Amino acid sequence: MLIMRHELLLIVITVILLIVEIFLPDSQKRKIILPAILLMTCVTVVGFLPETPGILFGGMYQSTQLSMMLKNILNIGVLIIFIQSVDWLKQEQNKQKISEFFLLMLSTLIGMNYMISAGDFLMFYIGLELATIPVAALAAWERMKEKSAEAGVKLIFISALSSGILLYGLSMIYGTTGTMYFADIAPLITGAPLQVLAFIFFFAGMAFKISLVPFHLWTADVYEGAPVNVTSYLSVISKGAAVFIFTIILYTVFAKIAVMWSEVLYVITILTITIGNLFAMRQQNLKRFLAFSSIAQAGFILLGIIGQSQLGMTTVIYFALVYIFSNLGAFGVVGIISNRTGKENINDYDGLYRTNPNLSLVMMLALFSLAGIPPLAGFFGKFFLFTAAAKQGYYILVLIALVNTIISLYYYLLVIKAMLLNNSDQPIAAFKSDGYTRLGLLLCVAGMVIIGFASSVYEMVYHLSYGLF
Amino acid sequence: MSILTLFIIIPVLTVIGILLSKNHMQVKWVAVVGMSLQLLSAISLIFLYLAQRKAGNMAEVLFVQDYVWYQTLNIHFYVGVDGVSVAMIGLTALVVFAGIFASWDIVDLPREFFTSLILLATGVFGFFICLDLFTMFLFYELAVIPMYLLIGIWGSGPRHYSAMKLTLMLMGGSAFILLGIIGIYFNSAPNGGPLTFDLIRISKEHIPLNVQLFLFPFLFVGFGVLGAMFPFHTWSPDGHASAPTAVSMLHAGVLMKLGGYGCYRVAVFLLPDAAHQLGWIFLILATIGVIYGALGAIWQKDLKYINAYSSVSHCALVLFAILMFNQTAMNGAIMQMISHGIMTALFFALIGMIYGRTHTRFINEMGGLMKVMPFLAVAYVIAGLASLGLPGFSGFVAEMTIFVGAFQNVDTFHRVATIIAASSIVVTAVYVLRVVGILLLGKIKNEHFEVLPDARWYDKISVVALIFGITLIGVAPLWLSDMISQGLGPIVHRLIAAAPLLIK
Amino acid sequence: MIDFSYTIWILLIPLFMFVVVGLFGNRFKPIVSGIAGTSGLFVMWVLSLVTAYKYFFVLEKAADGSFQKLLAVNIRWLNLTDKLHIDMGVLLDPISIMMLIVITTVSFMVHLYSIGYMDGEKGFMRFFATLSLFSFSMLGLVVATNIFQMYIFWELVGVSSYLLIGFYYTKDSAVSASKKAFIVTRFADLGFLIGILMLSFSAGTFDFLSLTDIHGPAMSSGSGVMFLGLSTMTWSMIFIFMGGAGKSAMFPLHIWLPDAMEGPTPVSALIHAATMVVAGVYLVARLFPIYALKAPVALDVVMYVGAFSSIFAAVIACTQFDIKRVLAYSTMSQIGMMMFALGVSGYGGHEGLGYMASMFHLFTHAFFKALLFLAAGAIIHAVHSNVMNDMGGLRKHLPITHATFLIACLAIAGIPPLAGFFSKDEILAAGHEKSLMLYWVEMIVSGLTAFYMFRLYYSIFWGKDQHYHHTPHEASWTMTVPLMFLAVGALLAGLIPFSMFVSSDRMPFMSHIELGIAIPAVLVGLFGIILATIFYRKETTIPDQVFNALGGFSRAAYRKFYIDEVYLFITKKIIFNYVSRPIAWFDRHVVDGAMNGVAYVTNETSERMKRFQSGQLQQYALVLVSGVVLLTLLFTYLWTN
Amino acid sequence: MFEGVPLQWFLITGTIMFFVGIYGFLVRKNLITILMSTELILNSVNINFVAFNKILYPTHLEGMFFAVFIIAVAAAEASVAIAIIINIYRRLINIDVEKMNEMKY
Repeated sequence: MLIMRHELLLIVITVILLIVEIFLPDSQKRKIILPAILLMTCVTVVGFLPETPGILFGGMYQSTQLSMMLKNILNIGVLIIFIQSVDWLKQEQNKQKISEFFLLMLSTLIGMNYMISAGDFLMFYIGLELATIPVAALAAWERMKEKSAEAGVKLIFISALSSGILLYGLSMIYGTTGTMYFADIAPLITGAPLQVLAFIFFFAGMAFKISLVPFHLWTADVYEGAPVNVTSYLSVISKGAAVFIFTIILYTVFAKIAVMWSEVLYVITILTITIGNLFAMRQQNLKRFLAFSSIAQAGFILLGIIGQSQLGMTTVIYFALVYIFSNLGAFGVVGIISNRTGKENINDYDGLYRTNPNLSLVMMLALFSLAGIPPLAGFFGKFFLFTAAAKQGYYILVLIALVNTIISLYYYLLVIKAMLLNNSDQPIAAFKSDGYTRLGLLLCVAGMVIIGFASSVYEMVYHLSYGLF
Repeated sequence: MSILTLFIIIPVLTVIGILLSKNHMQVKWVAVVGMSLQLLSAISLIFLYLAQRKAGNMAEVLFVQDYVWYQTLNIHFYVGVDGVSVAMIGLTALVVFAGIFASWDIVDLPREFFTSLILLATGVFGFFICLDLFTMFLFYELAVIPMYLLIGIWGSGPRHYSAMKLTLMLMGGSAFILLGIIGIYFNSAPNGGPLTFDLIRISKEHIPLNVQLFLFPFLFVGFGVLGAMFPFHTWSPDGHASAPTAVSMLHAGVLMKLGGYGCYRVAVFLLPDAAHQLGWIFLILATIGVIYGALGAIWQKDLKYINAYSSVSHCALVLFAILMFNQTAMNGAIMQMISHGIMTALFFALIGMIYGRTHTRFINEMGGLMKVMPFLAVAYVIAGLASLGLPGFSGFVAEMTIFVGAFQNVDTFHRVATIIAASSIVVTAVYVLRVVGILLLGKIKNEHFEVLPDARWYDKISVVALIFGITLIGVAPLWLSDMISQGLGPIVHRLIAAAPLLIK
Repeated sequence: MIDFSYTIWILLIPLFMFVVVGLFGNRFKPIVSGIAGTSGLFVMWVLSLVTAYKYFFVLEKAADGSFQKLLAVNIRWLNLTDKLHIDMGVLLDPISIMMLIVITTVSFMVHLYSIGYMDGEKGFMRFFATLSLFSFSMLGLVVATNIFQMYIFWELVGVSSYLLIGFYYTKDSAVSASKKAFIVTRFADLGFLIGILMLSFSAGTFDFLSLTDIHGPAMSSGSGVMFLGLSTMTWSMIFIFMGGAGKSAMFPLHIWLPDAMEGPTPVSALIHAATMVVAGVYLVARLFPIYALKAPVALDVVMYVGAFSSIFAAVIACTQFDIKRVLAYSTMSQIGMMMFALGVSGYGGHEGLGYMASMFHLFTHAFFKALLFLAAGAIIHAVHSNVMNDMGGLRKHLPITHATFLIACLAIAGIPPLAGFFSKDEILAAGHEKSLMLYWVEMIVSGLTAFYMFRLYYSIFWGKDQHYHHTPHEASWTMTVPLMFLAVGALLAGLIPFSMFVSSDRMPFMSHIELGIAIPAVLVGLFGIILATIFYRKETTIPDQVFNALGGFSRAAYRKFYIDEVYLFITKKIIFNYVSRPIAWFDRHVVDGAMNGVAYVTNETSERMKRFQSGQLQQYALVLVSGVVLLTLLFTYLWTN
Repeated sequence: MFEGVPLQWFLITGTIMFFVGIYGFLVRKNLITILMSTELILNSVNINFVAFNKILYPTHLEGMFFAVFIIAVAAAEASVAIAIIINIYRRLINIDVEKMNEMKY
């Protein structure tokens, strides 16, 4: 029963918040913030308690040490996002909808948890949709803004389309194997043309979630239109969850056609990294910029997946963890600044260091971590990814990826240049960010710095992961 | 707990101290104290090392210390030094020490400046003491990145452009290096056993030839970029021209040495067979670089450009010597690194001081400075003479060792290359004397300069420290060259094993 | 066996002087540094005289009765290969001791002289510091135990000469002259270096003892043909001679010497007349066994270059008006004779007459040429000009200078029994044995020498007074004493039985004056003097007539045969404009352009690609779907067959 | 009642519906119509599932369940979508998909 601990706890606190929301008078809505965060903290902490893995619903739901760790990672991410969004939620136009934010977020998180520990495509599908649909609502959060609504539309429609395609793939898998359980499907995957087709449809569906080229075009618009915290959620949590389950399914269900999907990944990786970087180079709006950078990062993650080994899976998870902290750091800074000043363009950041040194310091660290500069965790993550890919002998792929790191370094440096090098006549005025934001950013920085040095994190991940051979 | 760890701990503590200190005076003094300690520990390291050797400790590397870091990937924090790295550490400590004093006038964001400066130094020290490819690479990148901020924020001229160009080119190089390192890692145990990044262990193995041939160009070019190898040197003139004084000093003095050291320690040491088969290509490039840089310097009008091009020439000489694959030449290469490090640091320090007074770096706008600022002028002449390889200064020792060593290769190709490279000493004389003549001697062109002050105490400290360095090596080179050649033993044996016909 | 290790002090004293005076000189009154330097030189002078006495008269000879070569001091300085290593030390043998005496004597005199001459100059201290640096490096050069030590001090000599020529650093001419001197000699030194590299590689040692040991392994090495049918040894010797030619201002590397006269006159006397410029001769003499026995071709090169330079310089000297330049060219011509003498010499016994003669001439020449320069310095000091036309009738005003100058002129003209006569006679004798043609060339040279020296003498001391700002007067005793001392040297130095001490194989032998050679030589000399007397004793128009009569030739000679112009063309035009400038351009635009080009292209691609994202939902969907379709087609194709 | 109808017919129907849906999604301008096309796609999937289940694997009912869930989820999706569409309609008084290109490049 406690096997499903994460999900149940989340459901519980969702319900609690719902009830509180109902009985809370309009003027007092803000009171819900603190309890929400505290509850989430509890869930996160409890999530770390040891627990014996097990199976429920005849294998539809399977909980393993790995899946628990993944859920914990997601919990941490969501917690940080909660903390970071406080400043934004307290704003006037949001004060009616504060609890909705938490409710929607939590429900998507529940969806992801189910998705991650799915043992069956049905469970996986439900989790997937549960993780997607509320996000569309969140993206369309700001009713008064066309951009926000537009983002919502783009997200929901493209996701509907892609899930349609994915389902079509699933139906073919069902047709060829006659079952939806991962365990039963795996041996029946023979690489028959219909299954290949099925795999590609499935892949397209997932590629949309992870926003790989050419399924990425929605990303930038949605990221730009949605509120910053939702964007960070999209770029980190839902992408992370999708990557996890994608890896798991590839390594378990489609293990037998690894040769084939690694070829697909090979092509897609090159496309994603290169095109993502090229798009990112000339962006002005920081949210779009980070959107494309996150596309490129997703491409790097594929390097790990293509590694196909235990090392590969480890690096994928490890990098995702690092990426959560780094990206949340960056988005945290962007968020607080856009809340306070409404400025989201790179050249608005000119001379930021002179006025808000600490914020720009965090931003710099985050970007360096994304660019993979030592001694920040991003460096280790990237290095291990390359190692994983090279282990399979994909030296050319690694070389291309390495060349791309230079491009990415270039555009990350552009932001740093704006903040530290440029001097502007009207820089963003100095302001004092509230405690929550500071806490959030502090957590991110701690993550970026510690995870790299503390090899134990990596070792733990390694021992829980598994590979193909 | 070996002494080597100090070289990481001290800078880190210094950085913390700087971040905690109140005003910019305090910042400077913290930096001074930290780097003086660093210098002291470097000197004591040299003495300890010599003592150990005298005591007959013939281990390949001394002061070893080994922590497992990443179990599964077999990454260690593994430090240890041989004669070569000891020499390089001494160089770094000296240059950094001088650099702190040379940047005494920094007023804009001093805390950030010294922090990045010392971070850079940390990277360099780490690179020199580490024997584990992964950690080496980590420190390597750590050393490169602060450059961007240092040039971009405190630089002059087209600083944004130069900083970006420099960073991207160097990181491009390090991307190649990364590929090479990973490649070596996966071939580090050709006959079974766990894969390793351990440089010494790998050097005992024999990596398959085809792998070597694939990896060597990446590693050599990757490090060569930082070593200003023609045609990948163009970051250096712009970078130097835009960088603030201390940064030029550290950059030309120390950072560019990482390239040469890497070529020697990683590319040639671990991939000797490939080095033998492909060496000639890079030898040609290096030879071109030597003469090309020198000739390029003649035409320049900006002091820093002149010096940058001469650095290109001198550093090319380092690669040239490394590619001669014999004990003497390599010994010369290391000594050339050290000598050029100190000498060019001295140059940049002086240029910075002169620029700080005259606010121009164009030699045609200056003249007769000997009358105005005799101390700086004499120091500049000394630096110039050192750079054109005058006996009594380090440059001569290094160059002669290189040429004699290079001439030990019997075949015409190497001989011709040697003679071409040697002819650079004339060209060097030409541009050095040209600058001295126009800049220091003659009449004072601009009467505003007549009232300029001479060196102040902190200028003097940094200048004298560096001059002492070059003169010491120039007058009594024996201890240094012996220390280095002890360190060179293994690599030379490896190279001879790779190509039996080489003369040692 | 006597212990000579104290000789190291002959090196250490000036070094010490240099360091102390250089660093702390400005703490005291200028004169202190002058006195310190002079006294230091005095000590060295005494030391070297003592050494010479002990070496020649006390020290017992080697088994075969030759003077032995001994290493007084030898310290390991640097290890290169397992065979090659650089030492620092003191090598004593006849020529090195001879040089010790020459250098310390002249240097001592010059120091003493300079106290008066440089009095009141700013940079007095700097002058003496550099002077002691020079003495140190020059002595280090002559006592070098191995060729690399020689090269090291060779470079140091070069730089101290650079510093002294550029002493008046605010004068642009001085600056450029010093630069020229350094770069030209540096270029020559490149040859020297390459020579050393070849020699040391084939012989496997730098050490003079083993290099010049005629039975040693070094002698038998490097005989294989290397290039153009000449052996490695020959080539290395030719290259090494290139270095010597550079220092000794042999054609075509002589161009720096006349300009070097920009330096203070004492410097010209010491460096550019007596000591440094003969370093090349000394170098060849030092390696003479190899030249004579292993590389005769190289020795011929030495001979021809020497002969040509001597005649070439002598001709130019006749046409110059700046007295110091005349002296400079005469120096060049005399050194040419020394080289010639080495070139014609053979090895051992009476064969080695030329060797002995050359050393002998080096010895005597040091005295009278130094004397000439110092006297010229006294004159310039008195007249404040160094152009002949501003002078005349000075013999009344400067009696001592006049007398000494005359002695020097007679000496250099080879009039018995003065020093020049003996040495020059030996040279001619040696030349006569080797080749008659060159013998006559040298005859002409000695005639010309006599001519231009007396041209100089007359136009300075005779003729009518020019209108001087203030009547010229003798300088202080510190300047006149050296003159007189050197004059004595110029008178008597020739009487030394030189061949008893210095010979190619260090074996004493008797050399005697052959009247068949001596008489014509003296006659030629006298003829030159008489000619000069006719031309310049009084103001006449004969010189101009002759000058014009010779037409183009004399004009060319006056313009020094346009060698400077050629050099200027090569360096300024070719190297600077057609090599360095294009390289700089290439670097900026091609190499760097490539790098920037990459960046530019990437940026542009990105700019163009951005346009794809039209913001149209359905276009996104289209891309998505077509992505699926393409993947499907591609991989179903790939995998299903 | 369906005995004798071969599987292919169902699959062909499903496939046609699928592509019709995709076509509609790509060309129709009205958001509601686009939403309906997505429903078409989902229903084609349903047909597949049901058909496979009924004809190939009649023992278990997995396909059926899947179809049921798809219908449910589609309903949820549609509701959210329509909510957003209404919001759009409030902002700019039409629901033409081509008008929604404020964010691009």
